[in-house]
Amino acid sequence: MQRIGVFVCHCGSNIAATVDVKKVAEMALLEPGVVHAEDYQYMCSEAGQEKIIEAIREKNLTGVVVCSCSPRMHETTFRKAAEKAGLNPYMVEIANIREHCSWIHKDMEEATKKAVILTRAAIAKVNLNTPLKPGESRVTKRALVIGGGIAGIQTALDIADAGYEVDIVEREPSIGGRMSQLDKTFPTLDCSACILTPKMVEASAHEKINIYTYSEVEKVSGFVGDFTVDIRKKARYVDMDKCTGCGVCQEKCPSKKAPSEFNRGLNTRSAIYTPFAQAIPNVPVIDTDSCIKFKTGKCGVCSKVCQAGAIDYTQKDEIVSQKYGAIVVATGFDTIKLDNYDEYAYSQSKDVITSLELERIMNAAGPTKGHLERFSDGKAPKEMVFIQCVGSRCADDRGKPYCSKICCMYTAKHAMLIRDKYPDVNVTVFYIDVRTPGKNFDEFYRRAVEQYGVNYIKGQVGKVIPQPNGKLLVQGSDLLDNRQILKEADMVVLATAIEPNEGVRKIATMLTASIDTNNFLTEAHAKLRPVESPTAGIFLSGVCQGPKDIPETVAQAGAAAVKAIGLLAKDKLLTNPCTAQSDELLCNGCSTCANVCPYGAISYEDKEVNDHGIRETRRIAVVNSALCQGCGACTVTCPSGAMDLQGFSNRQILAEVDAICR
Amino acid sequence: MQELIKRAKELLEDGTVARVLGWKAGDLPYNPEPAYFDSTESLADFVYNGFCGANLSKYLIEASKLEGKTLVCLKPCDTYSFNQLLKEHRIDRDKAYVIGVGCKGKLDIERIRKMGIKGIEQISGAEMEDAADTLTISTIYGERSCKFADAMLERCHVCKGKEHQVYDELIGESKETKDADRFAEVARIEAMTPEEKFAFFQKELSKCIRCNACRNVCPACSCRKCVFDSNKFDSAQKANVDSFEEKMFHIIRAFHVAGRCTDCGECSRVCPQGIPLHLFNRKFIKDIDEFYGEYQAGMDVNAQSPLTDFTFGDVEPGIVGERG
Amino acid sequence: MSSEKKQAELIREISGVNPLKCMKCGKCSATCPAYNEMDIKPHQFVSYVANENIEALVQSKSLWKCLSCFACVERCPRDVQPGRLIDAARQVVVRQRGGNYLKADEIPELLDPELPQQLLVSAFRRYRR
Amino acid sequence: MSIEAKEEFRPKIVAFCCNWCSYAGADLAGSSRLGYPADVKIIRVPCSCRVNPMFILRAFEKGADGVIMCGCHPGDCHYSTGNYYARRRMTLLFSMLDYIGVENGRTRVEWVSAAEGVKFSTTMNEFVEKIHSLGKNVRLGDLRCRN
Repeated sequence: MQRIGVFVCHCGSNIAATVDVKKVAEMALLEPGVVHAEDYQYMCSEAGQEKIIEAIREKNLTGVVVCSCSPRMHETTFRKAAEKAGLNPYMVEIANIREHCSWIHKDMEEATKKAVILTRAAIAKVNLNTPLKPGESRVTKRALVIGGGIAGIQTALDIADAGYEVDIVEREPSIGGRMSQLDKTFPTLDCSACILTPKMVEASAHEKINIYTYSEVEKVSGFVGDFTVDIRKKARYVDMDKCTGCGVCQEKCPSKKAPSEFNRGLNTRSAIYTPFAQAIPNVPVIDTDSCIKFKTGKCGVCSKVCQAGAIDYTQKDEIVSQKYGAIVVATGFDTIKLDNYDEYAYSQSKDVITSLELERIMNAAGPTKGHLERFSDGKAPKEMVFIQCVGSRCADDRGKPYCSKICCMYTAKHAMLIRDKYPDVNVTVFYIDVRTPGKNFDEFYRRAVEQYGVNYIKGQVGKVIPQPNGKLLVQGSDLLDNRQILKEADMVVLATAIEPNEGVRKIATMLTASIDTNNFLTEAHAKLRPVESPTAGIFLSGVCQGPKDIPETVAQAGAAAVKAIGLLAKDKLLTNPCTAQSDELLCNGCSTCANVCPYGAISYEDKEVNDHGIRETRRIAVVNSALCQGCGACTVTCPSGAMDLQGFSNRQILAEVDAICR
Repeated sequence: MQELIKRAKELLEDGTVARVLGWKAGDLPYNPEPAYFDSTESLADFVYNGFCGANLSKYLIEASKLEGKTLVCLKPCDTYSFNQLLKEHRIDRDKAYVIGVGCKGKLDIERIRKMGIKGIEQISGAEMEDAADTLTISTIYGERSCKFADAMLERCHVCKGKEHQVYDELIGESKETKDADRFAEVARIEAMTPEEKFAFFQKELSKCIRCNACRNVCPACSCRKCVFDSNKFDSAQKANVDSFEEKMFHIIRAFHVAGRCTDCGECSRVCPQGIPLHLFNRKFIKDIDEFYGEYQAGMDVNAQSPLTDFTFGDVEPGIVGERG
Repeated sequence: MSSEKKQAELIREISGVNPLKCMKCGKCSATCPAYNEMDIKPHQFVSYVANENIEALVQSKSLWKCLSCFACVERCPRDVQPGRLIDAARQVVVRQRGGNYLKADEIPELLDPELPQQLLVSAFRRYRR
Repeated sequence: MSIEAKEEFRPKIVAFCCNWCSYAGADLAGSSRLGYPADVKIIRVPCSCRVNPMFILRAFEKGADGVIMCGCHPGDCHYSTGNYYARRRMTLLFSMLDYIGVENGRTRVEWVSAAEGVKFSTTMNEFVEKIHSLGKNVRLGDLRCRN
């Protein structure tokens, strides 16, 4: 049986003017377990708290009810006071007799009656309270960044600058990501490589940053502060330590027919390759699918020409296991496949290209050395047509329902650059809406129209028809002029929708991070916690969370870094003790609870239990209290009632219900 | 039945299975009961006929803990329960050898009795081999007969289909016996006035003697310890008078199995008081279908159960009042 | 309810189309082979129904110029399906005039060797139930 | 007043409020002095998804005349998804209660944000009024009749 003290606050006249506080204290004494009751002017004052402390000590109280203002106001105050007196702070409950009673009722008798009932409910609850202790877990002072694009690089740099070790895992042979494929960036038109490359170098040179390229996350276990991650370092067949990056192997490699991933398949590369000249690390990899040595066993040219002796055909994949306190996902995006959009003739004509392909064409290091030309016949185009929203804003399953956000701006950029470099080329943009919310964005778009004479037509293109003369007939409509347009073009550029990179769902599953139907990772709160995953210790950086341009990506990368740093700066994590707990004797192991847990806090173990003498191994739900936030979704979904929430247990809430309805 | 026994013998002999879970004859011609057979000799008692309504999937929870595989005979509708139990990790697929047995509808002795047929000594036409649509019943008062379909269990009139959802092999033909609308009775009650509804359920629930047969037979009620037996909700069985669960037992039970109930109809079949308990479960199923899209528990092991799932645009609880 | 409102509702009901889903991209008009013959263009059809401006719609020439080729239905990114709206508007007119669907067994009699195949195909698309 | 005069019906109403939105909304109603009848008593839960249908049935069984559950607006849940599960559970529970003939006005779900003190107060006023019009809860207290 508890020994409960009840403390009724007058709150000056805030409570005492409408509630007979003496009566409340008097009635409280009649409740089971109550051994002490008093009232006081201001319970939250020093003197008031002292009264509570004194009573706890003198009367050996095991539980306290304070009848006062909202627990949202002073619960912490009174819990701290109780702690001072040596009582577990979670043995204190508040009866809210101000906001929920004295302030909203006028009749003294009525308000007093209600206050008595609210107090009774709090007493009933405290009778079932148990001392709770926040758990502690340690924090490994190291962060993992998954993805080595601009988002991952920026996040890693910011975390490393704060003094913490960071590992970047990048799937491709080099870091750099999508941004390294871009030619110029809007709205300033500075060269992408010029601003990205220094950052890549900085990251690789940073003493706190360790980069795993050509590597993938294989397995994740653990939880916030204490993750263990297995990283698969794919065999490069080139020794990272020996290679000098001279490039002779790539030059001499006789197999040069593999489509270049970096140039979006517009040209080819050798079987041993670095994706691009400024690659970091500047160490090639061998693509075994196109390498003659791997396919036939004969060749070995690269090995012969390598003066450093870095080629090693026997290399194997390697698994590195590492501990991390925080993980940042920065897996980025790709453009969607256009298989569902036959009407734009992408697969029928080489002169219909995506915007990302155009970036490579415009780039001096690209397949055409920066010359704008048709891939069908190498001729310079005279009429260029850009089609917006290809696969974006699409309600059916052919495309994506969202706006890809960056296309309006990069199309204005492309149009402007083409008009600038080739003033004789006519550029027409078919758009549905032009969306330019960003600093200097609309000005940029207007410049394309007003200074560069880009022809914007409101209306989506219905069809692109390759003509026998090699031209492309674009059938569109001008909604403002109300006329249908048939336009002959030399090249058509599709502003293709972007989607999260392939494989992100697998990563999200490993991390138990939630992910939406479009494969974007879900944030913990759409407005207030936009760079955190609901899963503690997982942070989001860049397009993996939603479409973004470079400045936004960098801003979010910094924000994610700060959140990660905030976590890494702690030595220990104190966990909320009001977490769910599974009773192993009642648990069926049915997995229903894990399905509703937003934090991935529930796992299942085969555990030997002793159920009244019967020893057997059972599948049991186990709650990781470092991850559980205490929402209670699992407790209701559990059919056997094995799950219960500490601090808000079934019996406690039922006791409150009973006390109110009595 | 002979083919089934032959195959069971083979599997027992070659060691594929350690035991057979099926039915053996009861003390009356119409009450075969679930039984284990662990030797080829014991299979002499094996029966499978129109009265073998019992859904054996729940027994596999215990059988999964035993050494070796258990051969289990499952009718098409039982396989939904099997899948649901698999989904909930209550049974081990590797410990079961599922023979999908043919089913042409199962019989309800109460229906036969209601036709005024008493003193039953022998029933023919209930064997699964013949496609007889008439039952011939010899009673102490002479020979009587009735249509097979008229003697079928309610659930067979709303049969989910003759396809087994999971099996290792199939033996015997199945027949779809659906000739009624599954939700007709629920819709009829929904259309009543609140007073009529209340009167209907009060009358039905008043018959309840809390024998727990419904709970014990239900494959979804597979908790190690039921909340009504645990002290977690202050709801352990106290006196059977005026306790909370007494009144709410069936509502809470239906809620606990909502989204998991395959509508196998065992609760109604075993209720000694004849309470149409399936009407609770079916109401939830109807609502789930209407509100969240059609869902059949036990059909797809990987499907998300409607109560552990949501969409942003789900209906608000207020719809209950608006729907009128 | 005004008669226009009623008719708009009828068109929505017959077609199963929600015109509010339209994002006014104009792909339907861009793709329409009969565009030049029409006085009210396919994308306008959607806004006419959305604005319940039905009288003008049923008077329009476009109603009978639409080939029911369903290119607009096929390509509409928002699943608005303007072709179904036009079809529904046509049905509203036909119903008002007391007309009815063709029966399959009436068709052989109506066949003419000169009849373009396309017409038959679109008749089936239009009138299949 | 004579002794036989009928005592005024004072309903017992239990309100489950989630800690983050609705409980704060009730606090705001208080600090804005927006009154509602004293018949409403609030129980604080961490999230609407903590409300077990058994709690609601228990309240009715113990003599409550109405039970209302308030949570964050869909999309605003502190725990991201809790109220979506709660919404499905309550929809099905209320539908079941309606099915067995219990007046559905006795149960209600309302989404009240921390800023909606006014909504909290009007909701409670409306709800109490509704319960007054329905009168004492007899049916849920005694579903099983023992003739």
